Amino acid sequence: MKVYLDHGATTPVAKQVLDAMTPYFDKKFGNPASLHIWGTEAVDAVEKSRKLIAKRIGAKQNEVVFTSGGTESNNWALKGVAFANQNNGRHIITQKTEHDCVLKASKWLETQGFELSYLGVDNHGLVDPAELEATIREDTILVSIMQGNNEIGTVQPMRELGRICKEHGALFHSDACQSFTKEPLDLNKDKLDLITINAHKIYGPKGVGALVVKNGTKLTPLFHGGQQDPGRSGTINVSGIVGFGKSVEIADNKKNKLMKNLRNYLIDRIMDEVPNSFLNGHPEKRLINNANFSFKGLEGEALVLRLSARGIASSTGSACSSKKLEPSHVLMAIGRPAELAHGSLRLTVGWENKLAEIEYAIDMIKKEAKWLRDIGGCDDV
Amino acid sequence: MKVYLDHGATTPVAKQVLDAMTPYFDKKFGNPASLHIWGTEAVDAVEKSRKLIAKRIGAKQNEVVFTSGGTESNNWALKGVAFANQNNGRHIITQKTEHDCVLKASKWLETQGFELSYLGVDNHGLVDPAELEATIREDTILVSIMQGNNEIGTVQPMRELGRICKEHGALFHSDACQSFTKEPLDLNKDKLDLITINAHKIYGPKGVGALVVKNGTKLTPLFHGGQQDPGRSGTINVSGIVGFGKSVEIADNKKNKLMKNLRNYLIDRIMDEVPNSFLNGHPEKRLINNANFSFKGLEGEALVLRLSARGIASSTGSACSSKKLEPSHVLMAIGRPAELAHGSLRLTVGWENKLAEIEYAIDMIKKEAKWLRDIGGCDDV
Amino acid sequence: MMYSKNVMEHFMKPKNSGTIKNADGVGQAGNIVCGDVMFIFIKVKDDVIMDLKFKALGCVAAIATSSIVTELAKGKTIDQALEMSNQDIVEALGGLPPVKVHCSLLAIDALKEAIYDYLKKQDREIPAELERAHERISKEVQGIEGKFGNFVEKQREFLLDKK
Amino acid sequence: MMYSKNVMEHFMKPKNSGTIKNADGVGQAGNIVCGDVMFIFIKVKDDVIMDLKFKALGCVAAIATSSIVTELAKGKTIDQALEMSNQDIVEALGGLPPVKVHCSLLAIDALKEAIYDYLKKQDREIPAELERAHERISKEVQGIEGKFGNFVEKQREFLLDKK
Ligand SMILES: Cc1ncc(COP(=O)(O)O)c(C=O)c1O
Ligand SMILES: Cc1ncc(COP(=O)(O)O)c(C=O)c1O
Repeated sequence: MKVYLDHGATTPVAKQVLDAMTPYFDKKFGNPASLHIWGTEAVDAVEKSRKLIAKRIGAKQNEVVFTSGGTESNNWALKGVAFANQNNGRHIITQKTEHDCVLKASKWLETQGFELSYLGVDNHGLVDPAELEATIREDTILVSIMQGNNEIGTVQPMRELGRICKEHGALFHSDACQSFTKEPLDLNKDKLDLITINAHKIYGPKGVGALVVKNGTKLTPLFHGGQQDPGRSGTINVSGIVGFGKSVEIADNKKNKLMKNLRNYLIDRIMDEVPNSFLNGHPEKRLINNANFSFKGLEGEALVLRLSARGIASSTGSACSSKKLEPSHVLMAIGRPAELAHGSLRLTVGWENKLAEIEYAIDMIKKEAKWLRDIGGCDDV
Repeated sequence: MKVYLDHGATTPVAKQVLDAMTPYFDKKFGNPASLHIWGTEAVDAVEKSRKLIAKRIGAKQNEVVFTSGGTESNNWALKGVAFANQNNGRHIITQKTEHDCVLKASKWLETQGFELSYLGVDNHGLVDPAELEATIREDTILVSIMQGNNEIGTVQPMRELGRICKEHGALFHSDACQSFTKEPLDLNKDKLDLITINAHKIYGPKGVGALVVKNGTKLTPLFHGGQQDPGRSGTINVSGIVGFGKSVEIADNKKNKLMKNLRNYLIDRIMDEVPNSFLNGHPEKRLINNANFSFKGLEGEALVLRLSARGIASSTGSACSSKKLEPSHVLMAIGRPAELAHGSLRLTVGWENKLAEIEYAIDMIKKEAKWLRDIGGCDDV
Repeated sequence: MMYSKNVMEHFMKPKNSGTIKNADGVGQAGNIVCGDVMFIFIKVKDDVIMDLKFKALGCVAAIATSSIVTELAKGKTIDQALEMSNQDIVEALGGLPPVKVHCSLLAIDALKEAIYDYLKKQDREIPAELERAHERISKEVQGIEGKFGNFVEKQREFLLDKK
Repeated sequence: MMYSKNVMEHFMKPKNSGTIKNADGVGQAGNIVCGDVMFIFIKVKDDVIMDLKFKALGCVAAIATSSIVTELAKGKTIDQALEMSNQDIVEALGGLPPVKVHCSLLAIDALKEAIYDYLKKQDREIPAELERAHERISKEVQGIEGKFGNFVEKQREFLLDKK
């Protein structure tokens, strides 16, 4: 049996999405910047997607700028705000469990004369609004807090955080790559100025994303050029954007409910049946498709590869840190000791998963966890 | 009849390319950063493409870094070299007919304390190596000269320019988006350190490109993060990269010859049969698929739209400047007076064009040029 | 599509293109550097503009705005025609892209210049506002011609010949 | 795939996993902070390592290198075993990803520690080099344990019980 439980890393492109994209490769292949009918046909398709996405996030159509994905959007948001607003201040606030791309962009900004504050999180991964309140200053130009954590799934109290940012006149950015279409988020209601989203976590293609930019926000381009999209240059990825639009269109509550049920079943059984297992992240305030466990006495990479040999896709830490040695920065931030931080397993379900698949995965996890604990000399832990 | 003669703006995705990509949307959809079999399958596909591309450009496999396209690669090359090498100097040389994204990135670097020199070109659009020699300095960290011009098709003397850069210890970058697979270019033989290429000009998908970076080149990332590709973060666009690789694989001399023949026929007949027409760019040193004319007494945008109504795709200036008012900066740089700079038409052929299509296009161009000159009161010019 | 359906119709099949022999007034606006030059020819009877023709070397919007301005002004009195604004043109065309709005100004300018020429020839008094407009418009045309050779000059000679 | 076929085989079906009751020597290397802890048990006869077993809590490479080191050392004399380098392990496995090369060092360390333990128990002289290695390795293990609680301590007790 093959069971894909790594939707937090990437999803398959849904059939409807692929069908929508296909004509834009070889039939309607025009460049939206072209004046002729091939070009205008492409513009129409792109604008249709832009509208769908804008609506879902409570933005105006011209506030959605397409990018090559979450990493570009996050880099652009941070660096773009920093460079454009440095006359108002050089202090930026983010938090410790952000995605690598936010943290590394932040570290780079530190080398460029910006001062960064990294808020801590509690044992469940939650940011404390009071800490933001205490950290935010006159010269804070930007606060960047992700909505849903990609490893442990914890969902932050966006509205409260947004309110504090507005009270202090700081721009508010959120990386919503994991939560978009899964958790409600509204540019205006949540007092956001910038939102990062992407397609490949929601059954759309890789290499497409957007930065939602509230009108009037000062932002230095990351890609200078012909400004094919307002503030962002580069030939527009028409088929990808059509796919992104369609992926948003098909994401609905029914699918979300499906994912949540599968995920709950998975958590319940693993916690019951695998001894010395711990759930990482918040028990309730978590992404509907995310389960993240620490198993004492084994190491995560080994478990992922044993499961892979059984046909099961899973991850430990975030996908992008799988080539590194350090234990997950997220698990360290929530105070897990190294032994537990190393032994983590993330399972992220999708709406195409079947209950039988989940059951097979649970059986294999029990078996392989036992095998690894045994070989590690920890079969009684 | 529908005739697409705007391959310089973008090309359709070739059937073989699309066939190669398709499985990577919904079957082999893994994230290369994942440890499990879905991930390793994706890695294999990406590395196969990387190898194909590296070979074509005379680079080592690990010198090809995938990006979202030419604009990203150009921005990264310029800004990345500037930020990483500013201790060696703050002088950068480029030239006046570069693509908008190089020019705008250069202009931005000027605001960041870098000094830019813009080399002129002769009436055919050629850079003079002697001018480079005279402009390059001790503190020149980078020289960026495109290989083939996107508007007028002029191909620069890369090897000579590269030799001068090396003699003066400056890094040498070339934007080869228009010329890749059409003109020979070799990272080592042409003494290059960085090369920008993309897929959507050679029958590959939009939203995929690469920056070829010679090992040892110091380069600040444009996308900070998990470094999924060395020096470049962001989930790797697997299907796009597979398509890019295939598009390079199918690009061959036979197709190039086909394009050149169609293009030559087109130039000969237009120059013969449309009065007061001028060829822009170099008569021989030009991209094999590019024809660019100035017609006295008419305006380019109007001609493009008249032709579009006849089912013909063409462009005036570059695609990305089609929403602007100024006459093409390239045509001004080669010394065309405004009246001719405004009246330009770029036709870029593809290997799928048929001779009958070209003939139809020629007929229509003659007809519509006459109509526009008549309505402009210039039917005798 | 950056242009409305209406713009495209006027561009593809312009109304009143051509010249008028022995026109009562001829006006020119625009310059070749911006890529747009327009001429408007008018025939006036009892203070009413009975007929108009245009020549326009320029972009889609230049041709469409020239076409619509001749339509809109036809049958208007001189005073009514002078009250027309570029907004009327933009509206009648169902909108213009922001970078092309200047074409609607040019079309109005060419019409004003034709009226100015007519009033001048009739030795009639020129309203102060029209005088100011004329100064501005003709300066725009001249300045450019000086700089960019005799192309427009030749075109004008050719057109005025044709009348 | 970041791991060679050979690594994956040793990972999926490790050789000599387990413990040896009444082992002649037991060695430990690595620590839980880096995620890898290895134990090697040896049985020695006439200065030849007759049997080895391992326990490894760690990543794919930790398990595979433990497995291969037990294979490679089996039948070697104490001196021959002490001459083994991590390069031998990397080669036998058909390569290791750069970030995982340290696992091959750990495996060699655990083997050295087992030999050290054996020589110590036999009251034999410890070569100077081995003594230095022992100091380094045990410091790595200790330092970590102090900092990260008693998990490894408990594991060791448990394993030594099992022998
Ligand atoms: C929370 C989060 N932010 C950013 C990213 C990066 O997005 P992309 O892979 O589209 O570059 C991801 C996923 O990889 C993510 O999960
Ligand atoms: C010469 C040149 N450079 C750069 C680009 C930009 O590449 P992309 O469209 O992939 O961003 C293009 C094409 O648009 C081009 O023709």
